[in-house]
Amino acid sequence: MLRHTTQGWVALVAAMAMGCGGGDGGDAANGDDGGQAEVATPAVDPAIAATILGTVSFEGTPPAPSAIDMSEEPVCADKYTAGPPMIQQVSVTDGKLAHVFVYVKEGLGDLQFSAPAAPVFLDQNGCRYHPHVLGVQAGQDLTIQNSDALLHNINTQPSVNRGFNVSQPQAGMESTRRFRSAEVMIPVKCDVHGWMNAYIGVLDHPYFSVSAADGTFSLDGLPPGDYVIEAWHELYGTLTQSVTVGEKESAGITFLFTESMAGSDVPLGQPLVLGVHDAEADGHVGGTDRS
Amino acid sequence: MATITAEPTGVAVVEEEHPLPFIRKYIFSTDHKTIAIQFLFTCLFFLLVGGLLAVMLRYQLGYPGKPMPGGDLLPETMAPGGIILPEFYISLVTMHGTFMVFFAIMPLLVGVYANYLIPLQIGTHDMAFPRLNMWSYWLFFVSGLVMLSSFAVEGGASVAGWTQYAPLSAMPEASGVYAGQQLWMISIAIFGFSSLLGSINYVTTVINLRAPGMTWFRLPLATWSLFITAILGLLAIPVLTAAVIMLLFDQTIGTTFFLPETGGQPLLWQHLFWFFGHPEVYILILPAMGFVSDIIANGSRKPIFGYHSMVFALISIAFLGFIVWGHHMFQSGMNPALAMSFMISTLVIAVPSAIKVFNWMGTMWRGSIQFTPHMLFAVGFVMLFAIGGLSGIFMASTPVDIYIHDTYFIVAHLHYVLFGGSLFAIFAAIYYWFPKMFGRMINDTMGRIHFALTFIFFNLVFFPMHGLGMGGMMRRIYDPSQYEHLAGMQDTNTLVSLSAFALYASGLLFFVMFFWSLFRGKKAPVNPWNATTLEWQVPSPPLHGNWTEIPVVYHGPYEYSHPDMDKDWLSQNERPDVVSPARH
Amino acid sequence: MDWSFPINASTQGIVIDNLFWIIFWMTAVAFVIVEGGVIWFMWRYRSREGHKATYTHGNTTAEIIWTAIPALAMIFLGIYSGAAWADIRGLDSFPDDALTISVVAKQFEWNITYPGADLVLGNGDDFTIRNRFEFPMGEPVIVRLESEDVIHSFFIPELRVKQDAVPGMTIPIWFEATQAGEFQIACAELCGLGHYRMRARVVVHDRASFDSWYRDRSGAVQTAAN
Amino acid sequence: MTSHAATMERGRSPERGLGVPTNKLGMWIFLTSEVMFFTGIIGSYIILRFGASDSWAAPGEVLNVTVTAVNTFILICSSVTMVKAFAAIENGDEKMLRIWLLATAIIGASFVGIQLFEYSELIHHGFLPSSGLYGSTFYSMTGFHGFHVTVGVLCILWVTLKAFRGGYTQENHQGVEVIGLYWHFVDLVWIILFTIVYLI
Repeated sequence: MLRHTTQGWVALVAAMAMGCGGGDGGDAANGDDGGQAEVATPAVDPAIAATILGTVSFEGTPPAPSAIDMSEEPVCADKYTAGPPMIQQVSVTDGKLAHVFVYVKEGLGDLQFSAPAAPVFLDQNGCRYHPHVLGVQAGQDLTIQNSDALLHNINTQPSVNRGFNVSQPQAGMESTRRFRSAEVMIPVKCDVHGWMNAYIGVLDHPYFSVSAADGTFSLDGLPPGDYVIEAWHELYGTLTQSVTVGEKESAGITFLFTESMAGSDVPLGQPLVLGVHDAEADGHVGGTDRS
Repeated sequence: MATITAEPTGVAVVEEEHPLPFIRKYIFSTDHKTIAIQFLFTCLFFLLVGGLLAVMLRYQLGYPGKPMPGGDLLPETMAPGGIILPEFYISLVTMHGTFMVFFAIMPLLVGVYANYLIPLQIGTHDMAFPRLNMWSYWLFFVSGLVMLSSFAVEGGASVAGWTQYAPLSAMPEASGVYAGQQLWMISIAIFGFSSLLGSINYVTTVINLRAPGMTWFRLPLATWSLFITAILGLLAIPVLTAAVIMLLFDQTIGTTFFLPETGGQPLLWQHLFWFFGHPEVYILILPAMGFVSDIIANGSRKPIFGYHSMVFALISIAFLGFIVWGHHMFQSGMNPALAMSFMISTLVIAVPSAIKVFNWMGTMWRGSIQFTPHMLFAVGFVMLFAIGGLSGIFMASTPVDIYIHDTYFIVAHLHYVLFGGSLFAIFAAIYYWFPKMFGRMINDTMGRIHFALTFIFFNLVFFPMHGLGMGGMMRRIYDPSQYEHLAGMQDTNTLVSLSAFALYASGLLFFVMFFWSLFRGKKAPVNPWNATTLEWQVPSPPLHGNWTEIPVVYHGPYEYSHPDMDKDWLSQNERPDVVSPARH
Repeated sequence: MDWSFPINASTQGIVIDNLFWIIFWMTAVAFVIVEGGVIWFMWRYRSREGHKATYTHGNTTAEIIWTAIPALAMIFLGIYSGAAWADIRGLDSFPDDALTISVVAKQFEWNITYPGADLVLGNGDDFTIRNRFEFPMGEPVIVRLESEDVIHSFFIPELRVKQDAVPGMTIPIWFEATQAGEFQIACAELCGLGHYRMRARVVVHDRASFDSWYRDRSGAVQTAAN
Repeated sequence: MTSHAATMERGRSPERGLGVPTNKLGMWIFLTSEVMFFTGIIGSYIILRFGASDSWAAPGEVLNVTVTAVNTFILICSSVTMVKAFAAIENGDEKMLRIWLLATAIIGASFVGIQLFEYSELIHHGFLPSSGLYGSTFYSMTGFHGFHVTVGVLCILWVTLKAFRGGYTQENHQGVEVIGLYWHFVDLVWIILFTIVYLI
């Protein structure tokens, strides 16, 4: 009985609360600022579009993975039935290197690309980020999901964009954010679980890819032309190659990282000026969006 | 003229109103009474806001991780699907403290009643600097809006706690809050200036504008306490203003006062903050003590017991208040020897506080106690303040503080002092002076119901918190169930939360009653409580300028139940040739 | 509802708990006098027809009494607490040859650094474990507390230990556990959104099991270094 | 007490209390508050400097003591002119009041000007508020003081304007006295700041 009435009060009070609170904060939230507009898509005629396919290889011995002690987080630890999860900064399979971010660094001229409507997902599962390295287009939605029934916070530390640090205390929570300007790469960490990290590459064009477990990547739908392609790895730094593709051509390239490159300069938070769309970058350096 | 008469003498005659345009009369008014009423409405609004924040944070603690009813109306960055996020939770905690301390309790005590009472109780026309007084209100208003607006900026409102401990408050990359944090500091800097203008006014007015015969020891204790409070504010708040500006510089122009990388000292912030903060605690309680003294004397129909020791206790509390700030920092890494000296000064301050409590009891002893709402709230103040004072002794003792520091024991203590103490006194003051301010009466029965609900639910909310604190529940945590030693406490937390909702609801009841009485209450006579102090000698509400003729004061402030008189009160300005002089 | 302290597992906890209960009983007496007095007066001296209050401005004797009694009580408490504080936190209370462990707090984890095989911090064989604090019972342990980012507070309820970790400072504290068991470190100072979950495991061993654990760990580090 | 009160006349002007005119008392009270403000800042400076004395350059190494010494002298001069202004109106000399007030305002403004010049030189040489604790404290302390001087100059200009309109007489010149109090206070603070920031 008591419980009943009191819950009535709860509802009443909370309803009033919301009446006010909503008014205060309404502006702050609401993921999108609608007008992140449909810039006219430049016609990259699919009929003539080219493709760059490639592989990332590795020579030498990668650092030994070390076990993550998740004993204080049974929610996560229980998801690893086949032995403890490992910290794998370098993931090499049969001489092929995964988690390498490959993207067109130069050569697109002043082409402009609108952000795709579909979001990119970053999942937190088993106290790990999935994927570990990902790319997103400036202005595109990045949806971060929590599949663990515990607190994660997503602390991004960009230099060019405005960072965010949000938390997801429960499983099934989602937050959607955007980065406004191109930046390679933005580190992401969870302060609750010190071992969790991920890297996000933000570009203002769609020509990027992350090498898969077998080291392969592909950049599709490119207009024919001369390009500088860069491959970025969190431990071994960057490699670049120039490549020329003609109409409907498919070029193959290979990047080779070696053990000795460990500790070389790993660029983080580099603003990229590709082409001429500085107007936006000038005005909004440091804004994700108002979310 | 030899007979004793109830006719007040030397009373103000109705003054001709100069017609003032609406905007000068009600908006940019320089009349201390209008300004007081402006403060009252603004502060009551912020009180509602602060309470609402508390209700939300108690929802999370009572039902951790459950969607709050209506919470889905909040933006996704605060409560996605109605589930309060940890960062929003600490923002709630921070802003609840900030609004209650700076924008509700303190201005309710000082902004409202120092403004309203000082000129009336000392018998003068207005404040010494009426225009500064107006600025004081409008700066306060702006600072409140700035603070409120910080909810609406990207990243939300400050999350560093109302104490804004650096470096969390100075490192947006650690807190995730950018603009909200800066707005907090800007708001408090403006607030500091507003409060400075007010304090200059109150101090000057009391020193220079007392009516003839209103000697220092004939001042009502309300005015005494407001005077001492104004001095405290004058000396303490500039230090906060300086500190807040330094903190703002740390965030914006790259200084490093409180950032350790280049030798800045986080503890310096704590020293500066608490050098302000502890006098601030007394700013929040001394006026309450003053109001309660006036009201208990009136409600017991007795002179206040030990008037002089009450005054000296006020002064010594204020003085000691400046040398005890370190007791907030026993576990902060301060030198342990320093902690020892702060412990001693802190224990010393318990003595004048005890004197005051016993003197109030002495006033009630052999009195003729009336059960009016204001008297009930005043007595409630004594009972709850006593609990808050006693629980303070635990944390004054440095070894015990090791354990209870930053637990709910502290939360219980500070709410017993600030809610059970200050806010109860504010309610008492509102009931007591409402007829004077608005010329209407509040229904006694409704007031008693409000008191009973508030008293019961207050204790249900805050008494169990002592237990939570003993169990080791830390302050400002979002979800206690994360800890083994707190696992068994959810029931208590739920009880506390339910009571908190009921407490808020009884507060809403008060608001309904307040506004109803404002328009529909019975017309109030000049002196409905048969009180002795000067404000009860002018019409309800008093006219612009208060007095046409400045009264002459012949008596102390609490001449109740004089044995030579039939009526049981003797106004301060009743002529000695009309009544026999008081032995005071 | 559980309104009591968690179990006490340290030597300083005995002192703290004793002092708490001494203050409790002192304040309980004052509580009864004040609350009882107020309620009694409310009833006894309630306003009645034809009854007039006593006209008095005070009584010096009474006031001296109720000034002196709290003053004496506070003096007693000051002396008692001061002595206890000096024993727990005084700079000369620190044991000379205790195991010294470094605890570095950061958002939102505790990094515990053990001194390695040579039992001296900073000699290259130290090893660090995240969120796991293990030490032996029955002997004093010194913790050197630091913070990397903001202020945290190192709180182990069962050991009655609490000390802020302040960036830019190294703050030593010591304590001695009286019983083995598993507890938790909690953060007691608001440090950001993960404050409520900044916890770590505390394992208090008996001497033998600590030795074997420590040998495993420090040995492992040495092998890795070789 | 009672008898005293009883003999008091009713309706007398309420100016009593300490016997200090209300405006002047208000200014004194404001200045107490200002003392606490600067105590907070100077106290912080002392604590920070003791805590990290190696963050400070030797006197004269970064800051130009000579220029500031001259500037200090200038500010002290403005206090003298302020005293002169007050003395003039005490003697009922409204003309000299205007001249001395104007002189005070001009000298005060030139103090601010020289300080701004000093800032721009220092910033040009790479000494910024973000240059460690030395920069933080230097700019904050001198900046807060400079702000006070600027406000003072504005107030003096206001008083001067009123003086030109004949607003002050031998009998009634509280405004001059009150602003004078503030100005001397600001001057005094500067002497302390100059000593601890530039000389020590």
